[in-house]
Amino acid sequence: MNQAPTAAFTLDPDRLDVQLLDEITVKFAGDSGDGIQLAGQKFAQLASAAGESVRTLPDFPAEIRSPIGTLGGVSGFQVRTGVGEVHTAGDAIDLLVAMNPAALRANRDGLRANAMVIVNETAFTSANLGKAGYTVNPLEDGSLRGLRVFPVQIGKLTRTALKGLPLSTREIDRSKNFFALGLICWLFPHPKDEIDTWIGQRFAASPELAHANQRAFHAGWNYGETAEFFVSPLRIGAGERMREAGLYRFITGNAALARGLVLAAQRAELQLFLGGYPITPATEVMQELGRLCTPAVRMFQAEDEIAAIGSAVGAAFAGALGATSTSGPGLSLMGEFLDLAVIAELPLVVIDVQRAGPSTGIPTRSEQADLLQALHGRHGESPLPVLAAASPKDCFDTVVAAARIALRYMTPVIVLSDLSLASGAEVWREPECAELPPLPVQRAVPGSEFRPYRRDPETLARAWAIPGTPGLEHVIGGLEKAGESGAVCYEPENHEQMVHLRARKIAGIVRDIPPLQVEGDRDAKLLLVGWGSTWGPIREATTWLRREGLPVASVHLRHLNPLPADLGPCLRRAGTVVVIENNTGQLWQHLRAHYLLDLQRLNKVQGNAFKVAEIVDHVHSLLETV
Amino acid sequence: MNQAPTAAFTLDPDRLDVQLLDEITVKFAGDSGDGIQLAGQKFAQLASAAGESVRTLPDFPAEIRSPIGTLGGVSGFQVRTGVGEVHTAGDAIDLLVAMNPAALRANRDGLRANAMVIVNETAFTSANLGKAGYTVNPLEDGSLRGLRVFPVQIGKLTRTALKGLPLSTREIDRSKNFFALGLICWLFPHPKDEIDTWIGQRFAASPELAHANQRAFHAGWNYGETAEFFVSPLRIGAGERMREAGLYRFITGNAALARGLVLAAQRAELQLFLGGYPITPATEVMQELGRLCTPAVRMFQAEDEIAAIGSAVGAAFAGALGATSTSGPGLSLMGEFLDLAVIAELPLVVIDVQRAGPSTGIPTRSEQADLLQALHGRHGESPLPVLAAASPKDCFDTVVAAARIALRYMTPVIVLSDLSLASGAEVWREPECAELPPLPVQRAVPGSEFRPYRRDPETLARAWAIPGTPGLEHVIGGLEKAGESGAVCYEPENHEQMVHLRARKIAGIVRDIPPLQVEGDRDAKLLLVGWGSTWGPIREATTWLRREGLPVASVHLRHLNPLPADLGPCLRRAGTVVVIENNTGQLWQHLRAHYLLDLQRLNKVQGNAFKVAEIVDHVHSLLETV
Amino acid sequence: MTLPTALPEAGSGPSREAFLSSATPRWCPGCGCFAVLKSLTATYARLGVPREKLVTLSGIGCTSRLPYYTATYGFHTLHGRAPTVAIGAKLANPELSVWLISGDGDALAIGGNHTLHLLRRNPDIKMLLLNNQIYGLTKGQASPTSPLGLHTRSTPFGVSDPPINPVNLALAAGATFVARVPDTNTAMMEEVFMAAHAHRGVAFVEVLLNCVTFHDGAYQLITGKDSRAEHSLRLQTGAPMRFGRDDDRWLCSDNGRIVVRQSATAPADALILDPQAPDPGLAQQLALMTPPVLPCALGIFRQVQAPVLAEAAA
Amino acid sequence: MTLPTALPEAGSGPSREAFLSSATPRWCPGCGCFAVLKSLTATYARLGVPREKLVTLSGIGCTSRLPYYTATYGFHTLHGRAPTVAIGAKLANPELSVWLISGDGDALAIGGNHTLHLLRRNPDIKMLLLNNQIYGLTKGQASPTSPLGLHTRSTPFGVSDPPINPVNLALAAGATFVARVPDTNTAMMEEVFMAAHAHRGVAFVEVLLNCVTFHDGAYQLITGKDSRAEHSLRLQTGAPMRFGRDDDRWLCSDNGRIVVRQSATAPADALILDPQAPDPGLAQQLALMTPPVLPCALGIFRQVQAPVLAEAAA
Ligand SMILES: Cc1ncc(C[n+]2csc(CCOP(=O)(O)OP(=O)(O)O)c2C)c(N)n1
Ligand SMILES: Cc1ncc(C[n+]2csc(CCOP(=O)(O)OP(=O)(O)O)c2C)c(N)n1
Ligand code: SF4
Ligand code: SF4
Ligand SMILES: [Mg+2]
Ligand SMILES: [Mg+2]
Repeated sequence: MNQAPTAAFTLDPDRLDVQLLDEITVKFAGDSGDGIQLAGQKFAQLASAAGESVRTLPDFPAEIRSPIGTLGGVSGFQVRTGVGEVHTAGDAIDLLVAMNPAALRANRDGLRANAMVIVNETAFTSANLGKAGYTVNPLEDGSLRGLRVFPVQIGKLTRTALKGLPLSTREIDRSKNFFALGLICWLFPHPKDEIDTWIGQRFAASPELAHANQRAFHAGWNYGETAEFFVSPLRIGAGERMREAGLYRFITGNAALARGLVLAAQRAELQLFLGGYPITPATEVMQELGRLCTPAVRMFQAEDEIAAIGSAVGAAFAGALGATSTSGPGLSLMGEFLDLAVIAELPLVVIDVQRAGPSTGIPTRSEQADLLQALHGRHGESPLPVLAAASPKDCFDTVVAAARIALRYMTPVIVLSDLSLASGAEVWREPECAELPPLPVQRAVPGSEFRPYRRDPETLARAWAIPGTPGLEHVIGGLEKAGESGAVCYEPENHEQMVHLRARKIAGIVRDIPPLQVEGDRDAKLLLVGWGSTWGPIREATTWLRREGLPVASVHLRHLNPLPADLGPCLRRAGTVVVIENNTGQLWQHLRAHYLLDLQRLNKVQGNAFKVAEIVDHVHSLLETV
Repeated sequence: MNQAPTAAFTLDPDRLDVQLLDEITVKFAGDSGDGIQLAGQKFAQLASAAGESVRTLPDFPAEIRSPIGTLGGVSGFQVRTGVGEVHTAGDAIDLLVAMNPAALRANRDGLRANAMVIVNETAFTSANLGKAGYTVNPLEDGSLRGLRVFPVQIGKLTRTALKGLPLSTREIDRSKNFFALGLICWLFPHPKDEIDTWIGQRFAASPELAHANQRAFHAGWNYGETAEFFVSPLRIGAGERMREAGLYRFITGNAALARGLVLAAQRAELQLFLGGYPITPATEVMQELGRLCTPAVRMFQAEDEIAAIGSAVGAAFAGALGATSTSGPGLSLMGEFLDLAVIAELPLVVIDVQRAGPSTGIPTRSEQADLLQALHGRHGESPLPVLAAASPKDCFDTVVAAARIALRYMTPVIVLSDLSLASGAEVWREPECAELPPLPVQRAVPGSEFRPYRRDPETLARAWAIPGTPGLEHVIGGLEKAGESGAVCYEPENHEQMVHLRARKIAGIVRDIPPLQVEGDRDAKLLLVGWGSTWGPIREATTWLRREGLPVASVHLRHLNPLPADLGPCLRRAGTVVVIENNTGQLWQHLRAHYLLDLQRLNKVQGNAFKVAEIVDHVHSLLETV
Repeated sequence: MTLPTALPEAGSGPSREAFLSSATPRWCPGCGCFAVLKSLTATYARLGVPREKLVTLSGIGCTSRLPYYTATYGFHTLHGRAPTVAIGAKLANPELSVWLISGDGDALAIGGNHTLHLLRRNPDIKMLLLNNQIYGLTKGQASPTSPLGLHTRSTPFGVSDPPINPVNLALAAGATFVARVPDTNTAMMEEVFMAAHAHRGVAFVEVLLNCVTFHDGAYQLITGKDSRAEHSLRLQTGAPMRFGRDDDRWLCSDNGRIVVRQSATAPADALILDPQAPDPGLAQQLALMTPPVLPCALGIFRQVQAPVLAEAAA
Repeated sequence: MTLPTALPEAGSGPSREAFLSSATPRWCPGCGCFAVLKSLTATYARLGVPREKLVTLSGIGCTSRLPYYTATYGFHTLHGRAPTVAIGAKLANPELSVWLISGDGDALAIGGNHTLHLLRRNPDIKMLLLNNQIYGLTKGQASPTSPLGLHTRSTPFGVSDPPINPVNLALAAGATFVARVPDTNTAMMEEVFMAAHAHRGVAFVEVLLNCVTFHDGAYQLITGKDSRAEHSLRLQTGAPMRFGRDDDRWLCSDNGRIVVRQSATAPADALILDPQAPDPGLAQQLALMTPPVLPCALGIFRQVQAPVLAEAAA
């Protein structure tokens, strides 16, 4: 494979002043108890506060608890920060902080050639080396050739710095992530005093800890300043750092989904009701809503996923925006209720944060393999809209779009996200509620001719007859009904009409889909097509390939059902179309059935995102053979 | 629409001897308490005993209990019997027995021109006429013009015949179905004495009732003989009535599924374990197995469908052939366990007797709309084989084929049937167990190198390591595993390999699929394609069209995943392909995605089967425009 | 919650008919459902709750058809899942008076878990379990309450799984209001339904329902004219529990077990049910009493105040 | 069933290690699961059942990882669904000795209904519910047994749903063997597991399990060295029930309610538990006892003979 094609980090050993970089990918790695996530997150926040574009991606151990020091127990936090286009967390690591041998080993293959590696030398004991599976110390056997390795006695220096504090050795050792953070913050550099204050606040509950962590942080900073072997501090170049005014914050995909639901409901002047059941990697959506709990936002932890969606259906019946969030195994349990919501025509947003399957699969790895289930995983003719989010912050826009469709068309909508979006984060400006376009809700009005399923002639949606309203009493349910009165109806022709009506209603949503945004030349010979989290790598690959002067464009689909009206022409225009997915070709199959086009595909089912380079390489090889 | 194209029944009023017919469609209809099903079934059995080809189809009221005498309360039993090809229960009724006005009204539109209608005049009271929605008596207002109506005082004559018996009027009135049966049996005629004996046996528990029914039967018979207005008895012509020797019996699709499971397990020398939960129209599969209960056949009524399939998975783990039977709503609950069976690689047969959906839909109507769910209704990449049965007796062969695949490939298999097959019946010779081709099971053998997922190089299936066997102790589960050892494995490349391996294993089943049987000329310009219960009408339509000299052929798919290897060439050979389904085009979509061919489709989603004439008409119109 | 807790008398307010829809009930003639529909709509008429604030919800089954015959808001949901829908509706709109109709298969087979969690969470929802000890709609299979040995379409050799006692289960689940009534006594049904409504929190009422078609006479001993005095016992608060044709049989306690003593006056160890007892232990023992050994207890087993779901979490 | 009912002593037969797989357990250091694994494999070693006839099944959760660490046949199934798989396996092969490992979320949230029906059907399956009152694997959300008010990741304002009492529920479901043991007492665990195995029929054992990571100290009063004498009570058959540092507190009955009396000798109304009582009423009351008001009862609550599923239907 090529080296990653984005502006690679190169350290110029001859320069002693601050070095300007376009971007850099930094990874903190250590044992899961090492405070890696916190250090990584803080570093990302600092970069973002400096106006940089940032994308982060944590990786957690797959197992409950792997023994300390083993490969299985390594936790990591990757941060890519830059001035330009930063839509992935980085193909390869430019700068690794490895707190123990296992952390080094687990990330060895992810390092770019010539990358900087800061290792906590204190942890490179023979016991730890053994646990990580090293027979020889990699710091000594030359196996790290081609890397710039900086061994630092992080553990020892932290102990020295904290000597005399009223803390146990174990407690003192827990501060070493702050030493590492200090060192890295010096390297960039980031504003020391602010970080100091932040540590104080963060550990306000325990002043001793706050103090210890601050000391460790300063020790790390000072080490950077005084140690000889760091050539010079780095700085991300001053690119287009302009941002709209507003409140910016780091947001994960899951938090963005939660915020999106809240704001959509607020804009529609409805209560939001989310029924949920914990499941990795979707749990944070419900947890986030649990924290946001107000009279207008209600989170209900149900006894299982069936009850979760059932309660959301009940809430939708009673006049709230109903929602639920889950992952694949939960979605597999929700088919029957989705069918009910389809036939009863209730507004519901169902979020599936996909993970690697089938079955329990690999719960801590990402995948996009629930698309066909979202499209077809219900008995009977049961069409419903399916949308997918492209990036952590796009989770917000996508779920708002889904809520809009649910309410306008009185239908359940499935929103697909995945683990890489769920835990990945980027900087996002939270909009005011009023900034969202209006989200009108069509309520039924009492009158002598009230019919619960009278339809809007354009959208074919019924008006919502909400319990509590005098004069609209009626019964809904899962039995086939007459199209306007809603009365149970077993007539053969009526059934056929209703099947077609439900299909037409969903197909008609196409009128609300904005035109496709083609990245690159509309007439490019080669078109890359993606959906969901492949957006980042595809987009960066497109930029890269176009910079190379190659005739490549890309489109990304938020709407998977119905498909955008202009997608067919767009696909037909291109000579070659490559559908890029983290599955074996589910969108590819869907598009073939729709357009009868002989599309190509590029698939990866390894529980992690595409590297930009993988896509670039694939296109290179295609253009060679074409 | 055309008149039905099969050999239509015409009564020649000028002939006084027995009239020979090729075939006839008879329907018994009355209130659900009128004993219609019993009379219809007996008539069908008699026809079959006479060596005729018979196909039956009951229709039950959709509601729990509609008020007596109303349209909703009408129950019917349709019998088509003939010497030639009888693969449907008939497009139109040649002879209707209507026990009350509602029964007449409900079947009015189903009558062929010139059909015979025997009505129970006694029931044509103004009260009953009103309940059926008639304002004027149809027997008097000329609205039955074009039919040969025979009003018979069935109710009154039955009372007269049974006068003096120690029975209440209500009990006496319940015998009137036997009067009707007697009349019809005379008309054909069927052997009087045998029927008499059968009644005696059937009501052996209550000699009074037996006696009353016998009397009513004879009264009906005698009425036929003496009443003037029947021109002459009918007889189905002597065609190819030859049958292989053996035990023949009428079998519904559901009973055939149950028998098929039993025999497949017996042939494989395994225990059969079916976990079930009642649901229309699948309940009889589990009930039938409940009756067959032996140490080798175990039916377990679970608390819901999840538990039903869960118990079947457990049984499969423990070394039995696991099975479950349900309908759409139940299948929607089984996705998660199907996924587990896919990844754990356990042999399981899952039967879905489809009904009209979505959601509760119309539980008493038929449909074929669960195909895409069967193919895709699970999270993750979760391929499994899908088969469908074409006729009631084909349910047997299909489920045996499914069991064979499940055991040979260690995989769950979905078998699709539908309501029209489930309750429809035809004559079937039950094979001896030894007549089935062997059904070998590959068992793991203990040894120092035992690995629970070691695979057969051809089928890629693992050998079955059955609990209780010393030396094969191992743990299976839903987490991703290494392909041979079965150890939990989160390696990215391993996961991708396993996803592809599972896909290849299922795709490889194609090697076991027999060549397609093309009905008609292999090079015919127009090819009809169907699956499941559309087989009957498609096949009869093909015959009809070919008799007309039109260039039409048809193929029918038992295997929906993987698709037969020779299907692609077959489709490409035809100029025009029409995919005919009782849904909006699910196989059509599946085939488009697979073959990128611009196929046509003919769909009907009205809860009942295609008429032969509908297909014939459609082809006519196509050939005109072509 | 704005529902009044002072309940109007029968006869005042709107008529029962105002709560009946125009649809004709489609149950078998003689089905116990008719009586339940009657008592429920009569209760609705007395509640003083405006019709639009009433929601009648159900699962799937014969009994679950009931909402179609009321003129309130209604939702005929999925088999076994109505409790989940009810909770969502109630939490989204606490002003609604939510009545959940369920069958024994619906509530205890496929829906057993949702029933359990509904009851333990104590939302202000009223659940009627119409227990005919059979699957009616699917034509006569064994349900989790079918008695041992019963021959049904799915148990040709007789039921072998011991039946669930719904009242005992509801008590174990922590339900704050638990009662049992026979479908033959519309007055008792109405009285208990009214009390259920007045109770703030979840109310669980088992209705002993006769299915004439598939399990006729299931409650003959308990409801039959000749046998009911000997085989049923009306729970009364605050007084020693007695029953029998001559009201001379008393429930007494013997090392934590219930025994019957015959006596003209209450024996010293005669049991008194306190529906507000700190734990439901005694109520659970009473729930388990089964004819012909012990009389079937009818009426209110438990009625305690506890935080209500919506309020608890708000 | 060919399993021996005469149980060998500890020490005879194969070693515990023979029942441990080579996989290293992946629980947090200090997790109660280690002790359960130890007691269970020690039990396996004593049963006299050949290893290939043992099946260790589970759902999904931290606790459900246990089968991977045994050297028996094992199946790590789906969240909440292990009871259904266990029944199928047992019915298909009655010779297997089936041990079902489950967590509180697994067995009582998503799997509540399957647990209920497993228990009422009385198959010869042994179910251990490892109750840490929290969702461990998903990192600390409230479970159906989490105590009121507990702050968890999903209940930032505290748990508001009253917890389920697993033993009471199992008794209400009709389980024929019901017990409760703390993870701190491996001897008691082994003793109860052995008794569970010897029991013909379903056995339900709640293990009070400490989750050091997400709900540490949940059972401190019951298991702590200083507090356990006052806050727990070891159930004993046939003798009046007593507890306390000086063994001078007695459980007595007061109109069907349990009260504690202090006295050197047993008061006249001191309660005696008969695990074979015709109904589980008293056992249910004992199950509900909660510290600090009443001591937590440990040991065997119920042990009655009843027809076993496979045999009943054969
Ligand atoms: C998921 C699902 N499984 C099965 C059914 C079929 N079904 C409908 S009602 C019913 C049981 C009816 O019994 P019960 O709940 O006791 O109600 P009853 O008819 O006796 O009132 C069943 C199994 C269904 N509708 N949905
Ligand atoms: C259908 C489904 N829903 C949710 C999950 C996620 N999940 C895994 S374990 C678990 C709960 C764990 O709690 P518990 O059963 O108490 O086990 P513990 O980890 O505490 O031992 C959940 C919700 C899942 N695996 N499958
Ligand atoms: S089958 Fe039974 S429960 Fe159903 S309507 Fe008829 S009598 Fe009632
Ligand atoms: S999270 Fe709790 S239950 Fe899970 S392994 Fe750790 S201590 Fe044990
Ligand atoms: Mg019932
Ligand atoms: Mg737990």
